[in-house]
Amino acid sequence: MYSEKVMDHFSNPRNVGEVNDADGSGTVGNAACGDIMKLTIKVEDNKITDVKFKTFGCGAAIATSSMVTELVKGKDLNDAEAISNATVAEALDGLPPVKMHCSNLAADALHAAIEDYKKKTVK
Amino acid sequence: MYSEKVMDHFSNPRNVGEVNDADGSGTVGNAACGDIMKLTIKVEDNKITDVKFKTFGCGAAIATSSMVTELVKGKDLNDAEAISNATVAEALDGLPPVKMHCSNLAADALHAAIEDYKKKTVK
Amino acid sequence: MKKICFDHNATTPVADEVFEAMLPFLKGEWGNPSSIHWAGRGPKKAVDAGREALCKFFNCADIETIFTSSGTESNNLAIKGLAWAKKDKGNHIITTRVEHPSVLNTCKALAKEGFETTYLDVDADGLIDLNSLEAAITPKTILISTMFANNETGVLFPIKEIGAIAKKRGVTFHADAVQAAGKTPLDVQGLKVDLLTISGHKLYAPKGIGALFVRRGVRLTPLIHGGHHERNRRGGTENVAGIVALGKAVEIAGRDMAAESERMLAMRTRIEKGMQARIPHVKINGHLEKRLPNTVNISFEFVEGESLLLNLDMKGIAASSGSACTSGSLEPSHVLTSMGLSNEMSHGSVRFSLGKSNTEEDVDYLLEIMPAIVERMRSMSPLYAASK
Amino acid sequence: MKKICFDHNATTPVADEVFEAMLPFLKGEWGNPSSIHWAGRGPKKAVDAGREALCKFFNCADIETIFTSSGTESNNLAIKGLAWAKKDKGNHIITTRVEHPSVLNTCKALAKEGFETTYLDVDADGLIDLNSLEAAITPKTILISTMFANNETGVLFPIKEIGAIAKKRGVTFHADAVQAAGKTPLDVQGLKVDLLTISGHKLYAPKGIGALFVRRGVRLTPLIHGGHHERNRRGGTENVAGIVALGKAVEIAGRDMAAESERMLAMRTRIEKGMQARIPHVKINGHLEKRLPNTVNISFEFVEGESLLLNLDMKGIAASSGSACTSGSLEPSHVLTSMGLSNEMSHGSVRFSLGKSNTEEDVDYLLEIMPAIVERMRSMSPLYAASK
Ligand SMILES: Cc1ncc(COP(=O)(O)O)c(C=O)c1O
Ligand SMILES: Cc1ncc(COP(=O)(O)O)c(C=O)c1O
Repeated sequence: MYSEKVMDHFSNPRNVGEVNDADGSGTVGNAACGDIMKLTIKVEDNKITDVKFKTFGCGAAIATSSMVTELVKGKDLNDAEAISNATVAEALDGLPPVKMHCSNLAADALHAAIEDYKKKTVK
Repeated sequence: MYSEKVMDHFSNPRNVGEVNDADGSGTVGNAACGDIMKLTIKVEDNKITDVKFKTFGCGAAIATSSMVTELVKGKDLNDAEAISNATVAEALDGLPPVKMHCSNLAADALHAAIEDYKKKTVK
Repeated sequence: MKKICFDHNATTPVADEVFEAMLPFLKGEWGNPSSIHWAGRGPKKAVDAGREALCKFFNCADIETIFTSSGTESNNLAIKGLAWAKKDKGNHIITTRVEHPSVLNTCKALAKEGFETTYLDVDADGLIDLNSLEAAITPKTILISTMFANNETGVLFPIKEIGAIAKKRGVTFHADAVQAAGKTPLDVQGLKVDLLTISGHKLYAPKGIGALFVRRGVRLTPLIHGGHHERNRRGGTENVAGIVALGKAVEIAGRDMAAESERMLAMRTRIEKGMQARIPHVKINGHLEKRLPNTVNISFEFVEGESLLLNLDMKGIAASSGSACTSGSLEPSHVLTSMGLSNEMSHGSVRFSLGKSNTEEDVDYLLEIMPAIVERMRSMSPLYAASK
Repeated sequence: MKKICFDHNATTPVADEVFEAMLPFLKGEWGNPSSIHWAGRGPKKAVDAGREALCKFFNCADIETIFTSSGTESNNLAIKGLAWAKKDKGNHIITTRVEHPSVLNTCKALAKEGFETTYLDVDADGLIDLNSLEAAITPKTILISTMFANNETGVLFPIKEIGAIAKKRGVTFHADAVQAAGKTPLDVQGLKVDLLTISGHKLYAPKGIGALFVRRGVRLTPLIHGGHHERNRRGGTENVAGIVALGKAVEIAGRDMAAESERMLAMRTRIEKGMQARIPHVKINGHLEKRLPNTVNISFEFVEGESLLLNLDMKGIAASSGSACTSGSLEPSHVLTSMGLSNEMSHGSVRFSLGKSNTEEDVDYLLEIMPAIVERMRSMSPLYAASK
């Protein structure tokens, strides 16, 4: 069902956990849909220097979480914000059609974390 | 589907044909139902001394025709008249349920032939 | 005794290649295609591959196929499914008098729900009149359902022309191609059919599997509700081995059809000419050209079909008959009587339907033994005597 | 890697004895049971023998059985067939919230035709309340349809008591025994059921065959119209090999059930106790006693089921889950949520369903690897962290 890349990220997820003293944090999803994802980021000079995730969810949810952390690490915020659900799915060599809703989660969590960071820095 | 006895009478039918100068003749059935049987009898001293059949019909129709000729040959008319469809079917070790209508034919033809004989002798 | 089957329209043996293809899905790969674990993956792939083979055979897209359990189920799904889905649009169905019971009895059942059916007559050749078809269409007509090829006579209906009329008049068109499949090309795009039925066991696949082509955009109310199988159009865990078998069978059919048809046609012609040459009072039933290459239907006057079949069977030959007596009913073949045959001629019909196993030697043997059989049965027939 | 299947409620392999029994009807005896010639005789006998075996299994008469293509079709035929046949008597059906989709979606489909359905709630153990059942019966009630055993939890409904209520109130009673068959006795006379569904592929027969018990006197409108097959109640050339296989499978089930059930129960108990001893925050779902001996359903708090299944699969273990993600829908198991489980606990459920191939070593292996899997997934879960 899943591509090799998905299974790789599922079996060996990158960047699991929470960054210490996170500059931004985003939690999306809910238990009814079976997927909850929390992304925490560290930002320096407008660049994401560290990022970690925790995810309750299916194989696709965990793999997309892992993939999104790889994609954004080291990126500046503008580039990170440009990452869409499609980018994540593509980077994983695609997801089964029934799993597309899970892939939405990862980019959403990222955007939520960036939003959170911006709100904090503004004030 | 058919008992061995039915197949025996079908493959080696007894008394096929028409008796010469028949004393009685009965034809029953019709092409719509797929069965037509003609029975001819020779009667002496109230006894059926000869009997022959011709049948257009399925395996059961031919076997019952053959069997009824065997059953009545040499019988006196009263005994012959007592032969029913059930007698014929039983003598053949039974017939498939869907074929019971065919077995009716043989006894009917016999009774028709006896009737015919009686009508002729009365006048 | 040699066994010869001239009854391939009744059913066919499972081809060796088909058997080999399905075997792993009875023995090793027994998982449920819906399972996400190891046991489900092989079966899932196999179902997908079977569907792909079917799509190639029909020349259609994967979402345009539904696997069913038989030709009968496919016909029911096509007709009831369409009727129920379109009942707000109309209640009129057009079919013909010579359809298979799975079509006729389905239309009869729908009559109880307020649907009306026009049964088109056929002529002496077993063909319908296209003008009558067109004239029968009313604003309430939602479906035309006709055979592709008749199971008893092999007569081929003009599917392309019926499809053109249906299309022009905006009526959905279902073709029952159970007997046509594998014997004549079935390109659903060229033919303009909207729904098309096939059955595995008439095609050298096993019994218990069938399929329906459903043109994109044609909505059917399911017959069998359940899980998400077949895109919610037919519930039930997939018959994986059956699907694999049907996939292989249609692949073989596509590959071998041209050569096989030619071979059949040669044998069919020899049977027909041979019977006519050797036996008086015989009649070939059905249009002489517009017919499947494998089907011969002959009436032997003055004798009844079942008794001929029993005689043939005793000599190792399997065939079938339009006689009532073989079906357990009291009425002879509705197909033959609709063509105007007398009851007697209908009862006296025998169908020889050829298949892969048949050889020219089989034909020789049939032609050798048939005259004596017919003569013997005629000698017992009161009708024969009367006609002399 | 060793492959272990703990997913026998999804499907079962074809038993060797069953395979051997059906093989001749795929290879040599390929005729149509309706044919009167040599090719039809073996298959006809085989169908009769398969039916006899089924009658013995059900403890019923031959005319009380219908072979179908699946459990799903049997459920559709039972429910729609009865509803259509009795629509002049009433339009009310009673079922439960935890039925298989083949029952729930059939009732939903009937709603479009004016039938109304009461869906009985279940309690935390997954059981219905018999008083509520009785209270739900109205003069319009024509059918009660409930599971015999639940496919997700194994919970056994009190069929005998439901049957007694149905009988007392003059309502027809259908039991979906797809999961119960072969695991618990099914005497239709003792149970007072009027209709009872089984499916071959849950019973070590192949996919594509099912059956329905129909008590004498219960009239059903056919789902699939066609020829005279199954006494005019289900058209289509018989799936001979499938019928033979199902006949053999129920024969074996009757023979082996007592011993197998005991073996299952021992393994089930070890799995449950083992999981509870080794892993914190687990919950066994379903009534602890009133349950099939082969089914364990466990929620692992804080983690999602599919991710557990994938981990198990990587270790060679097949299991299934009530998580939405395994079925492609967005909602978790309707069975578990109906029992009052939170969404999270439903998503975190895993079903281990035992079968003939399982051994105590399989259980050892499962208990050995499961704790680390759960712990690893919990370490990634935002819910687990939050709860600490
Ligand atoms: C309780 C129950 N009923 C019905 C079915 C449907 O059976 P089948 O897969 O044979 O259609 C299943 C299995 O999926 C089941 O578990
Ligand atoms: C023309 C035609 N349609 C439908 C069917 C039914 O097919 P099945 O036997 O697969 O139900 C048959 C065969 O009996 C047939 O000849």
